[in-house]
Amino acid sequence: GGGGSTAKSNANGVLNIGMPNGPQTDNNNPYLSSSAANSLGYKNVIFEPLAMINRVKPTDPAQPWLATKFDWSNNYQTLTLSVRDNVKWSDGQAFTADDVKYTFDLLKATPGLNHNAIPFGDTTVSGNQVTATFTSPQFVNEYKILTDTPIVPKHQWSTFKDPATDAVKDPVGTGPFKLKTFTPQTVTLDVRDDYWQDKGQVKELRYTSYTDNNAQATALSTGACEWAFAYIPNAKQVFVAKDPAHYQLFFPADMALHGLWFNTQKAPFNDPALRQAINMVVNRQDIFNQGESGYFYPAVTNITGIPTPAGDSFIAPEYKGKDVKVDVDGAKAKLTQAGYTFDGNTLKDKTGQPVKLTLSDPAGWSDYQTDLEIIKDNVAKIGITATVDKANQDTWTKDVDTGNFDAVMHWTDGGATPYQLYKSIMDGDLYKPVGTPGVNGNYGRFQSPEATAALKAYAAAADDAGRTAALNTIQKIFVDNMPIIATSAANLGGEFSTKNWTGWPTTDNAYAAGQPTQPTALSVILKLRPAA
Amino acid sequence: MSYLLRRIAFYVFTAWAAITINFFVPRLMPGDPVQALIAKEQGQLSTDAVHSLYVLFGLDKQQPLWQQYLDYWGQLLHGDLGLSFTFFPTPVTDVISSSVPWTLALVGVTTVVSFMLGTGLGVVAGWRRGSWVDLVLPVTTFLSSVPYFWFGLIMIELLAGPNSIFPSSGGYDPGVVPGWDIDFIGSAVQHSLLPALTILISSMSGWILSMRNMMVTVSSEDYITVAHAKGLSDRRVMLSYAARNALLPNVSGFALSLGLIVGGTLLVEIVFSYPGVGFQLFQAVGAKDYPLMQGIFLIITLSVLAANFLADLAYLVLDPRTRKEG
Amino acid sequence: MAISTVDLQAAAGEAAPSPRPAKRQKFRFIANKKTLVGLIILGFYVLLAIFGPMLAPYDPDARSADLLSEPTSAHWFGTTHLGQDIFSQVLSGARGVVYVGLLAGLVATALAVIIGVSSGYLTNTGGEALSALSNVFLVIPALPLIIIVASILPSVSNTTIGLVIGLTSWAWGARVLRAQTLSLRGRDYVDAAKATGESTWRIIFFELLPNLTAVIASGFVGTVIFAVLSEITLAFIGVSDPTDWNWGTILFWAQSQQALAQGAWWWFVPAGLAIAVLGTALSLINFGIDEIVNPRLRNAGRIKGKSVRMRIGFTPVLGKAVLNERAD
Amino acid sequence: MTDKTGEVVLEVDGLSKHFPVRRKGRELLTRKARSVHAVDDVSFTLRRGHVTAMVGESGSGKSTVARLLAQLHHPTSGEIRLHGKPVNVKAGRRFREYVRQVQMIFQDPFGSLNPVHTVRYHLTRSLRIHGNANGNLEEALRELLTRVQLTPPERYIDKFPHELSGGQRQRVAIARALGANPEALLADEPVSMLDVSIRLGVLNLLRDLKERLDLAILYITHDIASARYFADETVVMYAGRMVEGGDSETVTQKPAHPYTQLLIDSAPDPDRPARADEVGGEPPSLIRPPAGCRFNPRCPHVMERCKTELPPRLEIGDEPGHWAACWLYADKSAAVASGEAAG
Amino acid sequence: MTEPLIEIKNLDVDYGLGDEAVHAVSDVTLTLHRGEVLGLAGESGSGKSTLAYGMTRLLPPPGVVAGGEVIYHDPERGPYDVLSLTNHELREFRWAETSIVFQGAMNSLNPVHRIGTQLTDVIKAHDPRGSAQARNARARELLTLVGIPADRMDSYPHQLSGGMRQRVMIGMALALEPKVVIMDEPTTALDVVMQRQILGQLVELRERLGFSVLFITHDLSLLVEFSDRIAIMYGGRIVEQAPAKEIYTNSFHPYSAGLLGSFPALRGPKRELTGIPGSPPDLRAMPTGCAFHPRCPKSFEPCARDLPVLGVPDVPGGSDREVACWLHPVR
Ligand SMILES: Nc1ncnc2c1ncn2[C@@H]1O[C@H](COP(=O)(O)OP(=O)(O)OP(=O)(O)O)[C@@H](O)[C@H]1O
Ligand SMILES: Nc1ncnc2c1ncn2[C@@H]1O[C@H](COP(=O)(O)OP(=O)(O)OP(=O)(O)O)[C@@H](O)[C@H]1O
Ligand SMILES: [Mg+2]
Ligand SMILES: [Mg+2]
Ligand code: NI
Repeated sequence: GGGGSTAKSNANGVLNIGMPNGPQTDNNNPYLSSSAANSLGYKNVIFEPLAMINRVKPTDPAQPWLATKFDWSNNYQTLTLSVRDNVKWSDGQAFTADDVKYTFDLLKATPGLNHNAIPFGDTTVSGNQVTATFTSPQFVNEYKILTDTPIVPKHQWSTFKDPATDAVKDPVGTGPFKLKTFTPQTVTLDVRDDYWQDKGQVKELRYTSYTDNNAQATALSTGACEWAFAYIPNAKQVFVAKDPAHYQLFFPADMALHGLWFNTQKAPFNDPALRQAINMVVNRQDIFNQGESGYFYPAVTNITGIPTPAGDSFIAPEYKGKDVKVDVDGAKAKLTQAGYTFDGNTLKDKTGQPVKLTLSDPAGWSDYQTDLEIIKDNVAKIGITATVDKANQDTWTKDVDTGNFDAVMHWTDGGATPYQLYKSIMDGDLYKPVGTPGVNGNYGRFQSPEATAALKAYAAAADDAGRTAALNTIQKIFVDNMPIIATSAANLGGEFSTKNWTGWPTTDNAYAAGQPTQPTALSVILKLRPAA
Repeated sequence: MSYLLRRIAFYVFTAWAAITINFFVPRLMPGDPVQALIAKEQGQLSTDAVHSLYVLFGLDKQQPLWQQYLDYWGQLLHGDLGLSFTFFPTPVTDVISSSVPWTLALVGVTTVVSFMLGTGLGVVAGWRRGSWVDLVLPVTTFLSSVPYFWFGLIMIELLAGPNSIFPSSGGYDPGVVPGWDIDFIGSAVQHSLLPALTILISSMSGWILSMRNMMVTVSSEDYITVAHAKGLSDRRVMLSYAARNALLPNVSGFALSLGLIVGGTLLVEIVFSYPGVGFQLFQAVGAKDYPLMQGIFLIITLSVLAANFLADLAYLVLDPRTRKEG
Repeated sequence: MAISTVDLQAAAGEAAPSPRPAKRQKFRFIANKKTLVGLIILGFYVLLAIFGPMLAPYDPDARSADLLSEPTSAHWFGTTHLGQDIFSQVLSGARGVVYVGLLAGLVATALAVIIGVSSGYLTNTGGEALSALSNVFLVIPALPLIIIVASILPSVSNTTIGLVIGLTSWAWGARVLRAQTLSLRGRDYVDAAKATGESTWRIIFFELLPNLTAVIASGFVGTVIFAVLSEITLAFIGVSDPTDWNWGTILFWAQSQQALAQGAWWWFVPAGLAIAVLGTALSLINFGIDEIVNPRLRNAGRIKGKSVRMRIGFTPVLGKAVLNERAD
Repeated sequence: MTDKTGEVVLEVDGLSKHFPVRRKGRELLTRKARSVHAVDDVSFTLRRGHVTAMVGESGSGKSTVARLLAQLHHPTSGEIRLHGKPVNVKAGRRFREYVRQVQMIFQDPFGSLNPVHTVRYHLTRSLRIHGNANGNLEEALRELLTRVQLTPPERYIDKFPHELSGGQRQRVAIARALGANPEALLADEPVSMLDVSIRLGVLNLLRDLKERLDLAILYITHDIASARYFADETVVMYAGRMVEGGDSETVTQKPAHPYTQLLIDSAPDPDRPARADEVGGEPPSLIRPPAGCRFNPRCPHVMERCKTELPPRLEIGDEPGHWAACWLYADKSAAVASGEAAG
Repeated sequence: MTEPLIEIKNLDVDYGLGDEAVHAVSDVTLTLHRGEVLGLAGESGSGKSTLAYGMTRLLPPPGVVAGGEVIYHDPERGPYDVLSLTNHELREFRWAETSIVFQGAMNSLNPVHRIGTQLTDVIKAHDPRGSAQARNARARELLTLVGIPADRMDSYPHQLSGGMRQRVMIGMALALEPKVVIMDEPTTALDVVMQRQILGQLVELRERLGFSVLFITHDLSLLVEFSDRIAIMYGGRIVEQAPAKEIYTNSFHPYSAGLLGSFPALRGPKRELTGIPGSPPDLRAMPTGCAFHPRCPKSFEPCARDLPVLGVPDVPGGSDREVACWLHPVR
């Protein structure tokens, strides 16, 4: 789009937000990842959560939002909420505890909408109190229930024939903004007058959906877009350098990983020693600087793979401060010790076969591809001949699904604790033998009963001590087996411009995530002030 | 009469075959929509969502392929193309109808212009063979051999910018609300300039080349000499005698390209973030959005067949000798 | 009006017996300068395709410390974000492009000719069936088809890609050829060949085909360009020979790293230009077909170093040529 | 002459060919399809060692008959028999089998030679297809060209059709047909563009072939005099129908049908001053041919009957085999006399 | 003799350039007078068509006019050289002043236009102001003139018989009532009735409009009957030229005599046809001296050595004829 609107936007109180997600269709169901509201993130300013948890600082206490109070009991199987008074839906109706019950029951009854797969039990209401029960302990899902479950109005939604397939064209929410116009390219929202708390200074939000990262990057660098989340290669030069005083990157780590997954069922990669040795030569700094342009996926340095600083408090004492450094000689020593031999520059495994490694990822994922190129180069130092297979995405997906690969760059699940990431790496319950499709985590076919037990123990632990113990065990198993080589953390970041608006979260004041699609985006928008 | 019936049967058969293939082809592709979605999100979507998505898309019940195929025809005959997965739960018809006008306008206009310009230049290049006009062809071929996106990006880099009249992406200004008003149309036209130019420059040489070659072929036919002998003006001989006889391949090509207009021009739409069908198809393929893919294939099929029909008619009009006698 | 005397002497002198059988030059084709230039360029590309990888100064995969450096004497075309030498990549990439382009072009053109001309010439059900086949292929979306084929096959080699592109892109040409064939097949010389007893395929290939050269040639040039562009598109969506560089891969990297926005034009420009020059070479070669498609153009030539422009309908009058060329 | 002489090679029985005419505008609504009645109910035979000349009006369907015989058109009705067996072949081996025996020379030498092939190609093909080039191909080519007086052969062999004069092309077309060594030759105005001396040479050549190889020849021409000299038998066509037939000398010297008489009278003859009674009338439209005898609108001897009833073939009786389709000869005994009187 | 209309002077026409050139027409001088029909006959391949197309500059490549002049005596503008006209002037000159019926008339119609259109567009080109209706009427008139029912206006060329196409071309040639009509074997595909009818019309029109005809044909009897003068070509040169009757009764050149001895007569007793022995000359390797001498029954010693020039023979009453033969020394 043209740049003409930027100069005026501040005067009109307009904030331009962008996402590189292509044309949108008019649907504002917050529970459908395909809806425009979700894809662009404006569901967060229409629908509000019960409480706001900041994933950048997951150990900070949750900030009450639509619920003024919330208590867990019964080993995290019962949640008791007090619902805020004086909140009005944007159509003027009052927000009540019934709406919360309706939302929970809706998700329970409609698996298609229950995208977090929360095992809802019965929910009861008395006055402004809501008591929700769950069929299993929900400690690990606290964030999902409190922050990632936007509350929808019963009086509107109960009129839908099928809430999963009826398009929510006219969204009614408790949030500070309401939908003004919708076009496949741009969605405009107006601030509400009767919002229940300080509605901030932003008068109008414009969400633009750019076709791809490049278009998004261009828009950012011209100033047409002031807030976005997209991968920009060499962002420092392409974006920040265009206006260093205003253009900023804020990319805090999330508690999820990107790393090199081995097929732990396939020789010789089933040998932890080999994986550990490779771990010792992978240059995470190069990956961060060249593959991730020095900002996008923050480098993971701790040997446990837990992203820092978000996960600092979870790291077991024995691993605190233990960072991985490139150590070719150490790796070689480790390999020789484990029975590998070097024939000149070629590493031979215990059976005398040269070690060959095929690294594969879809061709279109240029950052992963770059990472693989770097890894390929790195492993050559310990005599491993690697090839990079720029696979077709569908083929690749299928190969990963059936365990037909040597090693791939892949992600893990994430959450407010390291539990989710470890679970998706090592949980035996997710294990499927090589050749059987349908894996949902544990793509590397990692098998360790201890790890599975420890994960279970963590989720069901009655207290913090139990959880800490379980997590420490998990970390040890991870470090000893190295099922994946964690190279980077997922991010919660965003690009923004302080030219018109100030008050954005920063590394020092990480009060919210950087992504405009995160629930905390609402906190950011309420905090923004026009630049002087 | 029987000729007409035969043609109709022929088209119906072709349509059936194409639709059938278009049903099965996407389903032969490895992967499914949910996996594609998860892969696309690269971890932004938690694995917990997987189940909900299968339920949502109705993929949790395992139906045999042939059953799906029959259902598909059942739906199709009711004019129902299903719900798109990527834009769930928007009906495919809505998704397509939101993008078709863009593509029709951009690609349609440029195809017509490119055909006319290219054919015109081709006529001249063939007629004035051996003069400086010979240069036109290598130059335009050079431009058209350049990959679309390469050319597009260079154009963006050189021409577009915050203060340029050429916006670099989108179908219209983000602030403008679509409607039949000056603002919107102006903005839409402005946004279509660069993509149009790109398509034009890169597609013209094909027309020039084939027209030129045909002109050279017919240029020494006896009737051309007769036309000169008749003292007709050079223009008239060139157009009504030479070009008219040389036109057949180009016109049939043109008819075909009309059919492919609705398919859009994938890369250009991508480079310029143009909200057209080509881009949508590309996304649908990536997302395994079967209903959307099928919907787009269906309209492409129908328009290609219609174009074919047009082409068949055009032959009859253009060259009476193509008529089957007897 | 001045009446010029005719040089009787010259007329008689030149009639001196020279009982030389009308000889035909086999390689007249090359006599055309444009064609020659085109052939030289194409030859150069073919050489590149054969020897390019050997000539490359660096391993195109090798990373170096010079990240994203502009062209220098060490790296003629600069380096990538990983420090790879772009010049080496371009050299090694020629093979994939030339091979895939020509292979696909040949396959598609051959199919288009066989199916298009047959469907236009044959009046029976066979002709209709072929015509239906090309219609169906016109409609089948090439992109998914290519992805499927690529994902079903165990490995994606350049040959596979070339074949797949070729096998999916012939329908257009077939339709156009069919149209022109419909117009040709009623010509007397076709009937005459038939009456002489030529077999159907011989009529198709030897009577009709030469008269379709114009369409075939432009189709071939178009298909090669299309094939090269498809190959690049495929490299984008991940269908490419994993062991090989091609210009598409280079552009893919440049594009995904936003080379232009980063100011790294050297990354983006050479491969694109190289492709364009290949297309141009083909179109230059195309000028050589004129004399094949139209034998009457064969004898045009020059006299005493001065070229006489042969123009249909306006026979040149030697000595008055300048005059005739005046105002038109 | 061998014993095969006189054997019937090709037999045509009741042959008709109608070309549909495209309906325009209003006509599309009415269901009536119009057609050009190019050939109607034509029957004759071609015998080994015989030349049958076909003369007649321009546009009367002579070329169409030749094309029908060459199986290039397919009859609307009627039958063609080769050696007594009905043929209707469209393509394939049986078609080639047929054309090996029946060759055609096209009327238009400007259109029937492929512009992109040289003379050598055209002739080589005809020799090759029918396996007549077993020995020395070059020799065979030279011989073919020499036969049709394209000498020296080297001068013509590598030329493209456009480099030849009209007559030269016509001779290439003849050479091509001869190369196939057929049993029957359908020659559609084969010598129309040749000067008389070369024409004589070519006709002599054909006569020679006819006699040596027992060729059956259909000789379509407008040069009635050459038909007289060259053909054994002559048939006359008018507006798609055969109106007269008989041995050449009789037909040219004692024409029976009024049209034939007109034709003979119109032939230019320097020895005879042009006749005063200029020919009247126009050729009939073949889309709506006149009812009855098609010549009736122009016939000087027209009777009421001519306008309604189609005359059958009627024996004239002056010479065996001489017939005419004219009501003038309905009364058989009177026929001979009036035939004479009309001539 | 009436005044000249077109004077061809020493015309040379070649195919190809330089050493490769074939001299298809050499040094031809010929005059077409106002209102006369000039017959041109000669051996097949002797350059008749080349002469006709060369003088109008319509010869397709690689034909070139290598020399000579074609003076047109325009009644209004006086004489000028047609070969020196600019392309634009030439276009205006064509068809309005000289029209031409090509030898391949069957092939010279544009296959994709109806014959009606092709008839009207020439009228339109030279008279852009006339009404479409008038043009159509004229086109119908022309078709009827050449014996084609006017309902064939909408036919495409391929739907017509060979002779019908020829007739369309003849009709077209008369469309603008030009001063000169060049006809290159226009009646090869016409039956004699039609031929006589059309030529009769032509003669009648000539008397009315006063145009001249250059008539190329092989049909000598036709020429004798219809033309005023006849020129005989052999090997690219005119070898004899005389009033029609005189050539027929008393030809001077042995080649002309040979031609006359070759044509079959329709009436009277069948006579033995002699023909001309030998074969046509090779234009690339012309015999020295008289091109006909290798075949000439009367050739004697100068024939092989010297080229006879065309001139008025030194015989009584031969003043209106010309011949190029050593048997008939020129005056
Ligand atoms: N393009 C050409 N290149 C070389 N020679 C040619 C070319 N065109 C014609 N000729 C030769 O020029 C000579 C004269 O040809 P032209 O067509 O004038 O003959 P013509 O007298 O009209 O004969 P015809 O009566 O057979 O039509 C012929 O011998 C022919 O072979
Ligand atoms: N393809 C066609 N479509 C329609 N009418 C046709 C077609 N071919 C021929 N005719 C018509 O059939 C009639 C006979 O044509 P044909 O060519 O057989 O005549 P012809 O006797 O050979 O005449 P000519 O002596 O002039 O060559 C003509 O009226 C012609 O217009
Ligand atoms: Mg005919
Ligand atoms: Mg001629
Ligand atoms: Ni002068």
